[in-house]
Amino acid sequence: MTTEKLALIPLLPLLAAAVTSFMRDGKRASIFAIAALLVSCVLSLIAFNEAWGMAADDKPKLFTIPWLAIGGTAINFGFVLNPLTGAMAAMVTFVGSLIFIYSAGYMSHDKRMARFFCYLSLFAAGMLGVVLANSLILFFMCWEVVGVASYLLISFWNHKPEAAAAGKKAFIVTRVGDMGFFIGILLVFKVTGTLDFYTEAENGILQQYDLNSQMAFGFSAATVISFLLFVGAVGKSGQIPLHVWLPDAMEGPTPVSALIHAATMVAAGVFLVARTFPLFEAGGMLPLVAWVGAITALVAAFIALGQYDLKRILAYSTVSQLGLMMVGIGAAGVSVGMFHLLTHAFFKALLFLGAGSIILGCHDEQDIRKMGGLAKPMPLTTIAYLCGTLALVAFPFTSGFFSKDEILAGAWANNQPVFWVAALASLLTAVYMTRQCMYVFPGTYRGEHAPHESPKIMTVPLLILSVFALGLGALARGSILELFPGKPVTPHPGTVVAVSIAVALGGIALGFLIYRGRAIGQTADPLALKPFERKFWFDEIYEATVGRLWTLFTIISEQLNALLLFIRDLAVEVASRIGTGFAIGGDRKLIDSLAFDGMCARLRFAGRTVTRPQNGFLPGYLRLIALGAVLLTALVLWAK
Amino acid sequence: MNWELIGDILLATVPLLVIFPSMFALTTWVERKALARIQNRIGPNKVGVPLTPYGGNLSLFGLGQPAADGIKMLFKENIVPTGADRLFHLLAPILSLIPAMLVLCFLPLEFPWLNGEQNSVKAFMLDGAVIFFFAITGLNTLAVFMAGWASRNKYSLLGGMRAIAQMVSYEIPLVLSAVVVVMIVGSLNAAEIAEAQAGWNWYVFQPWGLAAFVIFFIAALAETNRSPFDLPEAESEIIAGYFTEYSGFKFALFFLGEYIAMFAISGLAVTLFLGAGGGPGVEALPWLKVIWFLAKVCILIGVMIWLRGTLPRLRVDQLMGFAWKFLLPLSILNIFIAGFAWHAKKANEGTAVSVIVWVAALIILYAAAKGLDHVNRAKVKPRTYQYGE
Amino acid sequence: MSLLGGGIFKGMAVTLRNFVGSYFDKERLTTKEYAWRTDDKLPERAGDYPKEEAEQLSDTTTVTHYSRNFPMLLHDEGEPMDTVRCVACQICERECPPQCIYIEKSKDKMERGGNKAQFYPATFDIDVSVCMSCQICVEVCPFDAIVMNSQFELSTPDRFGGLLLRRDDLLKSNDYYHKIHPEEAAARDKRIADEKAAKEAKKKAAEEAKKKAAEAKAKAEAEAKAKEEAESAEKPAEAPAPTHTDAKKEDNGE
Amino acid sequence: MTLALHHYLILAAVLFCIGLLGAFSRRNAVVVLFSVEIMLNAANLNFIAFWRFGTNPELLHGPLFTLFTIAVAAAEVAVGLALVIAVYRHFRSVDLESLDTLKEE
Amino acid sequence: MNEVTAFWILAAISVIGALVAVRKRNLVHGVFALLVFFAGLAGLFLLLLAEFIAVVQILVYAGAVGILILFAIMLTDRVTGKDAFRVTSRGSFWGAIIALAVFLVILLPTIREIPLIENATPKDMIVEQSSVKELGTKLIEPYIVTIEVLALLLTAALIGAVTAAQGGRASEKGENTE
Repeated sequence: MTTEKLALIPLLPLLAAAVTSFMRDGKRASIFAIAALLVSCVLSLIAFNEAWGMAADDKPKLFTIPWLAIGGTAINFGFVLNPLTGAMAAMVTFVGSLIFIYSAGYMSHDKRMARFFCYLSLFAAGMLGVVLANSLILFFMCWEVVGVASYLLISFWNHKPEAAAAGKKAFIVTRVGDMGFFIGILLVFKVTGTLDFYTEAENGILQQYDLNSQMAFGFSAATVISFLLFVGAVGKSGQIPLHVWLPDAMEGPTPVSALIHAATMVAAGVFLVARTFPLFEAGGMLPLVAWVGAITALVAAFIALGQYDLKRILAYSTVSQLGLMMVGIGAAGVSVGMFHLLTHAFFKALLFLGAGSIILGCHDEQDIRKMGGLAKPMPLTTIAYLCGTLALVAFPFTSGFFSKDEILAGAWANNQPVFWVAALASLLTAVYMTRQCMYVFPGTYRGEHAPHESPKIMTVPLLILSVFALGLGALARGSILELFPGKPVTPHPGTVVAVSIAVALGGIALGFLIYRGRAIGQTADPLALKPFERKFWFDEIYEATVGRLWTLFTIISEQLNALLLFIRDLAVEVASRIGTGFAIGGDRKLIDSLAFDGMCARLRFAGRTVTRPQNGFLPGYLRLIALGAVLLTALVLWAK
Repeated sequence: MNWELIGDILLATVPLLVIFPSMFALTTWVERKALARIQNRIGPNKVGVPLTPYGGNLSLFGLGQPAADGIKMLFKENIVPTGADRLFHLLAPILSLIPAMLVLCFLPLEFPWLNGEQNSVKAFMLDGAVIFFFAITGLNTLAVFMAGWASRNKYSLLGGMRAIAQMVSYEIPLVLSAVVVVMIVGSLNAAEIAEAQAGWNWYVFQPWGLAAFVIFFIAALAETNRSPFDLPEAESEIIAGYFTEYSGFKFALFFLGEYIAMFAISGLAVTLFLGAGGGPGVEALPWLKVIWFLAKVCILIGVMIWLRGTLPRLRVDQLMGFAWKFLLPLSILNIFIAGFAWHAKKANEGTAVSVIVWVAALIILYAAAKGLDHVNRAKVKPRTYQYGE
Repeated sequence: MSLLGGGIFKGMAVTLRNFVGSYFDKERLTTKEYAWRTDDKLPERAGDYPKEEAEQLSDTTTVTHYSRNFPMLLHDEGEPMDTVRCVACQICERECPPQCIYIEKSKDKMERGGNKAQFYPATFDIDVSVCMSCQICVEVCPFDAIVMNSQFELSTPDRFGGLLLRRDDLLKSNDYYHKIHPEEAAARDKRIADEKAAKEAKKKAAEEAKKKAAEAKAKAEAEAKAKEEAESAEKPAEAPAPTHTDAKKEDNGE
Repeated sequence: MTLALHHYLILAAVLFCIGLLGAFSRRNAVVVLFSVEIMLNAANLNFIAFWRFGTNPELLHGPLFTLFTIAVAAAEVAVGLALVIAVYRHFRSVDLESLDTLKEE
Repeated sequence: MNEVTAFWILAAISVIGALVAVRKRNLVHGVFALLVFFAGLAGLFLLLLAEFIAVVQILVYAGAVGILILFAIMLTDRVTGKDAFRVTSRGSFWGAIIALAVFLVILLPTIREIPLIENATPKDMIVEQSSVKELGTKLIEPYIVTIEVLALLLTAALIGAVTAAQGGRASEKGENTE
């Protein structure tokens, strides 16, 4: 494996993106893009094969291309090949190729098909760059390419205002995380003087373990850096509290959802954590990772219970699973988290593509209340979908079972509370997946037009994926756990095994019991509780907090105002009861005009003042930017 | 204080300030005379040298005319229109004169009274003389805009904007045709360019040099707002363009600036294409170089006057089309051909191949020009009349 | 396949021929120096005019061909101000395109030539630095009071006052007019005389018309009848007009 | 007194902040644009000064970088002014205070 | 008349030019002040022996950018500015304060380093070949890709500027390309 060949893996899709951007004929563009990705798939399989031969502790193979030199430090573009990147690249290209083929069928009626494949290829290029990059700066650049491509893809149907808004949301929310990431990168450069993960001279970021000895902002450098990197990962991987963009991203075409949610983009965040694991280890941030993951897993699973949109359920399921991956990395080490990532990529891609097939079969209907009885007209899709579901709920001996089992075992060994949270999330996973299947497959069709099976070009990838979804876990378990850093817990305690089987089977049973014989679609759903359906009001909360930080002040002022009014009423009441004639003069003068009303007015004024900067006045924004620059520079000078 | 250096600078610059303005004075007379003769008129023939204060006068074919004009201009009232920008109205003619005067320093005039080391105006012999020349001539555009805008007159402003559009457009073929010579010589230094053409190796004798010279000359005509490109001061359309509100001494300054710019750009053409000071007898008598140089400049000026007497004024769209659709592609092609021809000639020095290359380059250039001309004309449909017949 | 730029060379050849030719062939020259001189001899010295030439020049009547034309005010025989034709009606002042005429009416009226008493111009100024010799004032004048002069020596040392011609500068006799524009003046006089004659004839006719008024009244009824007939005759004449415009419309539409 | 590097650096800082002042405090978009030009030029001065006082001027990094900056700045001005003209065509104004469609209603 | 005097004069010219450009109500005056600033800066470049950059500065900024801005001004608003309008935007006081803050932040490291850099003297450049030639060689040898990219950028900018400035007609055409 030479540098050129390794570089070809991301460059081929990039080339395809460049070429297809000039094309108009969708079919030709799709053939071109698929061919490019297939070639890079073959290449990455070769690379994977090569990397598989390496032991976990072997020095990774480095391929460095010098980029620029600033003063004495050189900044390189480089690629790295070790089992982690090899496996990821193989997975991304493989799943990616299947999704490409599938979307050639799915998008065949769209006028802008060529453009779609251009974006897809761009996305794949960025993702492969992320996977293979050996330097944080290249990693970040590709990370941003992925962000741009996902923005373009999510809002691909930009004539729909929701799609456009969803794209914007995804872009902006991940930007919050990226900001942290970027500051982290700068800090890394400042502390270590290099941005390479590994170098030949063994002084790469991941090869230096003395980061704790350096201080930044009063904490150890490793802590701060890993926290900042984790912020980036949270944004990209849709962890709480930055998960809100992910379900909205379902507005994009279904293959996009599959590509973004299953295989690649969201995995990038997890991959980042896995990649920079030594930093997290050194910085002692792993419990935080585990806890964030666990809470995400639980909350997302609850929300998934209350959703009716087919793809949204899967989206929240993804968020939940990503949380589990974080738990895996945080509590049990890289190998476990990555194992779940890989298996999840296959079965979640399968589920999304299956969902796409269902949606296409039901004439663009996404509401599960309007489906039902699809088992008969769409047999292949149903089988594939059920395979994916089984893997997701961790039915014994499917791939999901093995990986989830590892996670739970790791959590049991290191962090008992997290274990229980994760187990509960797994239980809920089984429940909501059963609920979804009960809605969709048995019974009679509740929609308007008769459903139909999807074309071969779509079902064949589904079937290939279902084989992997069922079998990959058993197949790859040993070697993955062997080769990735971080040793899993062996043997598994009996409790863990029991719990993990119990949550899977129990969840399915629970779901089955609740929904069996119920007139689905007509009566209210017992599990779709208000908080679940409204997604715990996350969007609304953000609307009131992050989205309108300044409005928040107004709201708070008004609440305080109301409170004070209430207190005043109370006081007036009390005072009037105590002694009327005596109290009135003091009340009016002192309490009304001075204390309460005056205070309220001041609070309102304050609210209005803080909303002022957001007024569409361009020089004002410029000034704020400059102010930010000043503060940042001051920070840098201070940190020096 | 380095008095010696200052002395050298004065020795080099003062002649410039003497020669060129006096050439300007003479040129105004020559131009009026020549134009008159071309139009079968007599031209100025009255003003001469007054022999007595009360009359009696030596007419000398009207040679006293420039002096009389100058005196008249000097004593005319300085009129600034109401509402004009007084400061800019004053600055514009000065700003138009300064760059024109400044670029004279970059011409490789080798005055005999400067010793060999400080040949020509060595103080200004910068490495980038040619590009300095273009940079500073470009400032003239600003003066024109200043004049047009400061006059607060719509005709002035229109003239000014026309002038800017024209100057900016024609600057490109001008520079691109000069690039050919710079590329062949491998230097931007005017003295080195002159050196490279010693003997009779004038670049105008090369096919690409001829093409570049013609393009350069045409662009120079436009750059100095000479007929047939004198749209900015087209009397029949916009009175006198940006000159409209100028009279007296300010007008004289403008006039002077314009003519000095003509000399300067002719000087550059002579430097780049016509062998600078080269000519018969310069080996024996080096001081002949200055004479030859000025003589060539005068010939170019003469051709300019001749063209002014011959050609009618272009339309605005023709003007722009000519620059962008004809001169620009041709000058770019010329760069390539020069490169090829030069390499081919270098590889086969003195053989028949070089002759063939010479002929081939000439034919290609001519065919290209012809083709461009044809293409440009193809779009012009014969005029049809709606109510005519 | 003509030579590229051949037209330019052709033109340059023409101008070159003119340039050289004008030195050898006097016939080519369009400019005639000292054109009033009959001997066609160029002066030996340029500059101020010889004395006899100056006299010649001051007699503007001889050099009409090379002189400039600006308006002047005519008066008939007698004292200029008593016989001025202008009645200060200010039509020329209004019509003048560059507005170079300035007139002030007199307060009183004056009788001249046996006609009804009229105003006369108290001030009549023409700024010849502004005048463009368009002759519109001459065209519009109903009294034949303003006509074009011809002058040769107009230069003056006074920029503002010198070129502002006052009323007294402008007043010229009809004889002078005859001298400089003999044919035009003769025609004008003839026309005035004819108009006068026609006016008198009209006066007579009007008196006769008064006499006939009574007869006309009697005939009124018959005339009304005739009018009716005329209207009925006009109607069919109007009818084809619309079809004509329709046809035109169709043409345009196509 | 001899000229040292910091003379140029402080001059460049002053010029940069004058540009900043213009960008912050003027209403006309064109003026803001040429304020940006002033800032770019101040940065160029820094490049040249560092080159001149630097350790190896024979590498010509400073002039080269400045050359590139100038070219990019020229492109930026062209596009910026084209945008200003487009904005003017749309809003009939280049007054930054009246261009507030970014504001959420 | 030594180098220091020249520096102060040129510095004064550039600072005053820039200030006038930024503060003047009349836009055309502002642009000409801007050109004075450019010229002053070109002088400073000459002082630093970067003569080619000085030429390019004049050629590009004074020659091209100035004209371009003038054209933009003539095509947009009233040139001399409406007298009834404020020149400065809302809250320009805070803008000035922030600009000052930026100035201080930039100045701080410079002043801190003065003892270090005070003794840094420019090397005497004895360049056998002309520096312009050197620059040209450098541009071709290691920076050819940069030059190409720059050429591409300029072309793109040209097309972009034409499209943006052309407005209506171009966008109508553009809709058909999808």
